Amino acid sequence: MTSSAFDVEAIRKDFPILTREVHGRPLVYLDSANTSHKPRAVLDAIEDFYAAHNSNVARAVHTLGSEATTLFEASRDKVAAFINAASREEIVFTKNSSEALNLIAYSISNATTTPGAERFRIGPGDEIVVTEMEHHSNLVPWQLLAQRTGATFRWLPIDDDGRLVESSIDEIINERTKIVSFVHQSNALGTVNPVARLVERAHAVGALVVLDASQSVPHMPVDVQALGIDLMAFTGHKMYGPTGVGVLWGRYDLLAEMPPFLAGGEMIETVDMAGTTYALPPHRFEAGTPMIAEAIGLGAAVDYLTAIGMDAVHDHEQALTAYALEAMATVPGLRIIGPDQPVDRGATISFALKGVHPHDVSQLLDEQGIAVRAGHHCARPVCVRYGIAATTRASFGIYTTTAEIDALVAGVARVSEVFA
Amino acid sequence: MTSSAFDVEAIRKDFPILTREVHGRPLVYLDSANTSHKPRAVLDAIEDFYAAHNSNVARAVHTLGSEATTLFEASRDKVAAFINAASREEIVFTKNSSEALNLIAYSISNATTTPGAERFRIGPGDEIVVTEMEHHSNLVPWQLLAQRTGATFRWLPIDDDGRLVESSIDEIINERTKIVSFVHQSNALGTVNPVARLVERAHAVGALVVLDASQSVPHMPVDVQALGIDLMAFTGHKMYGPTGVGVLWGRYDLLAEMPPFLAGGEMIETVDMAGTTYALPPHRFEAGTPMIAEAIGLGAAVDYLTAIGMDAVHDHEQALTAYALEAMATVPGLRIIGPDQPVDRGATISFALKGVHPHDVSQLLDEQGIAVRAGHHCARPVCVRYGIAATTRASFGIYTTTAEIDALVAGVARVSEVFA
Amino acid sequence: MSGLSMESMYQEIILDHYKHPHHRVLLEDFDAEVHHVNPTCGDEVTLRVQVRDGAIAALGWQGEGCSISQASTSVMSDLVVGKDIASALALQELFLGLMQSKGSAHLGDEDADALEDAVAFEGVAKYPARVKCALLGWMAMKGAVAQTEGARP
Amino acid sequence: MSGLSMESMYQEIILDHYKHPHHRVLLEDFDAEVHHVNPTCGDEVTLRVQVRDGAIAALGWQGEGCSISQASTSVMSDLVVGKDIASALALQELFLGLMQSKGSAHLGDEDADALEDAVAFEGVAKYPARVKCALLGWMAMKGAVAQTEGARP
Ligand SMILES: Cc1ncc(COP(=O)(O)O)c(C=O)c1O
Ligand SMILES: Cc1ncc(COP(=O)(O)O)c(C=O)c1O
Repeated sequence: MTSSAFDVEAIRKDFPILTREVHGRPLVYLDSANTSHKPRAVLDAIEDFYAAHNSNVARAVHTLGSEATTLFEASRDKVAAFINAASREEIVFTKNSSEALNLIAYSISNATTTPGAERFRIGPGDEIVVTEMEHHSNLVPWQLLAQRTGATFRWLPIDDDGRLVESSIDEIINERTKIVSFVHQSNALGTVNPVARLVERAHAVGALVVLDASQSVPHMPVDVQALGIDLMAFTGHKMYGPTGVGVLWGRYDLLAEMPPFLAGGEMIETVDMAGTTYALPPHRFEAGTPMIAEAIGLGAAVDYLTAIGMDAVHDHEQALTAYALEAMATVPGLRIIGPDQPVDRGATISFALKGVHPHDVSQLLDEQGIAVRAGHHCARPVCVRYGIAATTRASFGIYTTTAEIDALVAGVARVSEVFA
Repeated sequence: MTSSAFDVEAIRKDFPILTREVHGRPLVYLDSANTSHKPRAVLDAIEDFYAAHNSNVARAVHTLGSEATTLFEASRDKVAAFINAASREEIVFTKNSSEALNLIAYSISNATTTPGAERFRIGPGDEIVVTEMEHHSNLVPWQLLAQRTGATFRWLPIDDDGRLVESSIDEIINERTKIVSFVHQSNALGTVNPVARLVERAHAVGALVVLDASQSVPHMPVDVQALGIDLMAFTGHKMYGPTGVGVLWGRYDLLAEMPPFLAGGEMIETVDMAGTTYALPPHRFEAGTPMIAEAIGLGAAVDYLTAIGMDAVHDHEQALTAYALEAMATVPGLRIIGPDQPVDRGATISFALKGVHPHDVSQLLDEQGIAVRAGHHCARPVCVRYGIAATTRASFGIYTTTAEIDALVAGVARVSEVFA
Repeated sequence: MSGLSMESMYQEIILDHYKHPHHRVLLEDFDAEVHHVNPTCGDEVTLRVQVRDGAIAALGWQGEGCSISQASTSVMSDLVVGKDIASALALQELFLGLMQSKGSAHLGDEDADALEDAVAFEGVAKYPARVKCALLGWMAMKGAVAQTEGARP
Repeated sequence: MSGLSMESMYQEIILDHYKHPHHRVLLEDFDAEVHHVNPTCGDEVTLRVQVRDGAIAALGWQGEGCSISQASTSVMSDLVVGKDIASALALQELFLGLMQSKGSAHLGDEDADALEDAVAFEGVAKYPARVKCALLGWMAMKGAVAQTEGARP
């Protein structure tokens, strides 16, 4: 099933929660796209910080302050290396992906009133393009940016298989387009989008490319320089790190010109009642006391993933995906929503079960110890597109086994029986 | 020294970090205004969440999801009770105080383009008032709001003792004032501002009152209804809770009318490519996956403080303040910056030492195991006001002892010797 | 029950009502109509009532959603049709209380008798995410009745 | 040293230079002037240089700030006055490397000899927050020299 170096049973032992029982059955956690569990190493990093080094960062010259700063900034180095950023200054810590995406959108509207930021100004006649498969966090911020600036909000449609409509790309992304923001791997469909194709078109018309990598960074090697994108968002809690921390990556020259978003302590150069100047990136975008323990925990998660190797992680999950798609195809009445072949798609599988509402599917699975998610997965336009209220979604991670997929398949069959 | 029920030695045992040594000396941590340490109960709450209940909130119907949601929402109840909010829906979790304050400022500028939010619109001719002693996090957001809207940014000056100039209040807060935002207890001076006086004047002219309670909520009973304010910000890491979590409190009727700020998952009612409607507060203001473990940790911190009792906490710290002001007055060349009497001031004491730069003071104290902060404390206009580049600041918390204050006084005397 | 445990939320009664819902037809002759949606999961119900002499003479509905929302609406219909409005609203209060109890309610015999089949939803109260589903039809009924009262004070 | 430990950042040499700074006077006759500020702590220095035949003929400064920034500027002045520009910049590089070593640098004898009193700042490298203080004067010198080069290529 999986690459020889990859030992899923050993990995499972690193995750304390996996010994849990639910309704008297061993937990089968298939909701990692929602949030992943945390290995012991991450919990220990947090505990060690609070119990031995706790202090605010950047602001203190005392020993604890300098230890805390060193640990915090080391996490920035780790994250930078993990996505192959050109420099550590390209890593901005946010509270989650959503903040990172909003940061970009607000910085752009702030350009309207910030001298020197003309290059980021958009207004009536300009267009912002997303896709029909976006998570609300990469959709509503752009709708609101359009509302603030008078720019037009547009989107690339998806086809019946859950892929972007290729023929729409050159039409929708055009000379008026200023920003193209899209999801790398869809959380609702599993689809992996053609980054190179979209980047090429966007850059050909002079638009900025923003990548929502919330669902790709935890599951495949992501190299921001190789991808050729301009800005990227991802989130700690889906990559085996803590809640409360996310990352904005941006090309340094862009970040250096972008106006500030949140204002406060540490993002300033000098403050005067008459006016303020701002620090260089990344600090310009990190107002107030940062999520110190959380960034340190994220650094530990990055170390953990790096030790396994992202290629091995990807191989493991691709194998799981192929296995699951094949097994699920055998369940009567089960229809995959999204690509049904293990090509250009990740280990997140949405489905419909004939005659049973997704909430009932997931609840009855839960009664069997199996955790999946039901709903629109914060990507309601996807459901609208397929004319359904919701889907049931099973999503896998580094600790997922084929035995768990077998349990899912048996569990779904059981659900059908109950509702027969 | 302290109220009989208050046992500082027992409290110290709850804080694992207090057994640390620095440069071979026991840690004397006098930097709690920068960030406080965390009791074992908070660390355990975080560990227990990740190791036994970890899941995303609100989005899942499975057992872990429902356990996580219950724990997370229980923290909202705890925080609401702690500040006597009229309802749990008045508590919005943010990443820190800075985000809470920016949230208000951006919601107000978003009102300009949000139908139905006319009541929050401000523009040229309108005035925003802060004080000269604000932390940058309650100063720069308003400067930027003024920049975005064309409103005028003004401030109440401070006098030589570190108090607001009373006679300026009625002049600076006037019919044009739309927002008055001020710090409850100054992080740079220790000053506790006259909330009732400012609220009365602000409300008389129809302005909204925002309170920056980052330095008061950890140290005294704070009752939002009794204070009569409209909105308030505070931060978890200064109140013995985790980093990465803060709180915006607002009167429900105000929150219900305020336009959204960050957009994304969970803050929506329904999303359509053509437009989006928003959830009711508090969820409207909580975009994306929240700081789940952090909010739960904050709930544990609130339980911890509630068990001690905020009156007892305040008594303890008032006693420490009186003790410290008296002891520090004996040090030759030491000048208190801020109120030098223990009246309407908190346990945060800034000072200057003749002939020694604050960075040298704090570094030499650190070499003796004593952690204090040196700098402008993110309130640079205060330093400008007093014509100094920086101050040294000692700040106390529930675990601070008079013996530690004695160590500080001896340590400062030693610093003077070295530089004599 | 196909081997589901006794503690399952999916009691036989619920599944029966889901598979064969009662009063699931839209009245032609009605005094008020409401349309309620649960935005978080998309469940919806359209409900019409006919009120005569202060009582619910007839009620019919159509809806889409999970078994809990559909079955609960069916059970609710059986319970309130023919009852005077005050009793119907009292039942609604009782059911609401049960749902908001987080699973810790202990129904007295009298209340349990009054709720009839609706008692089967007791298990739902333990799942905050599903409580709204169980309440959808009840809230719609309350809304529709309020509308008729507003129309004829 | 009033009982400070041997590992103290505050070596006697540093305190001496702080209390009695060298070259702390603004030249009347100069080729370039710079003003550098460390925004995080407010330390500042104004520095003027006079260059003759590719060498720093004279250098003077005024400043405000902590002992580290003031003493380091004083030590730097002693070191570079009279040196040719290339050697002065080489020393600056050497000092910069020492400061950025996070305390893990092991200076060779040759380098240690070249840095003279500046070796006393080795302990500062362990304190990231103070490194900028130690560098302030050195950066100002580098900036001023670059300005003179720009003027006479
Ligand atoms: C008075 C005051 N306001 C606001 C803040 C900002 O809090 P945070 O850094 O947690 O956003 C602080 C502390 O840094 C503070 O002392
Ligand atoms: C594709 C995608 N984008 C953005 C987000 C938002 O991430 P967060 O909730 O951590 O802000 C998520 C997950 O919730 C996601 O799956």
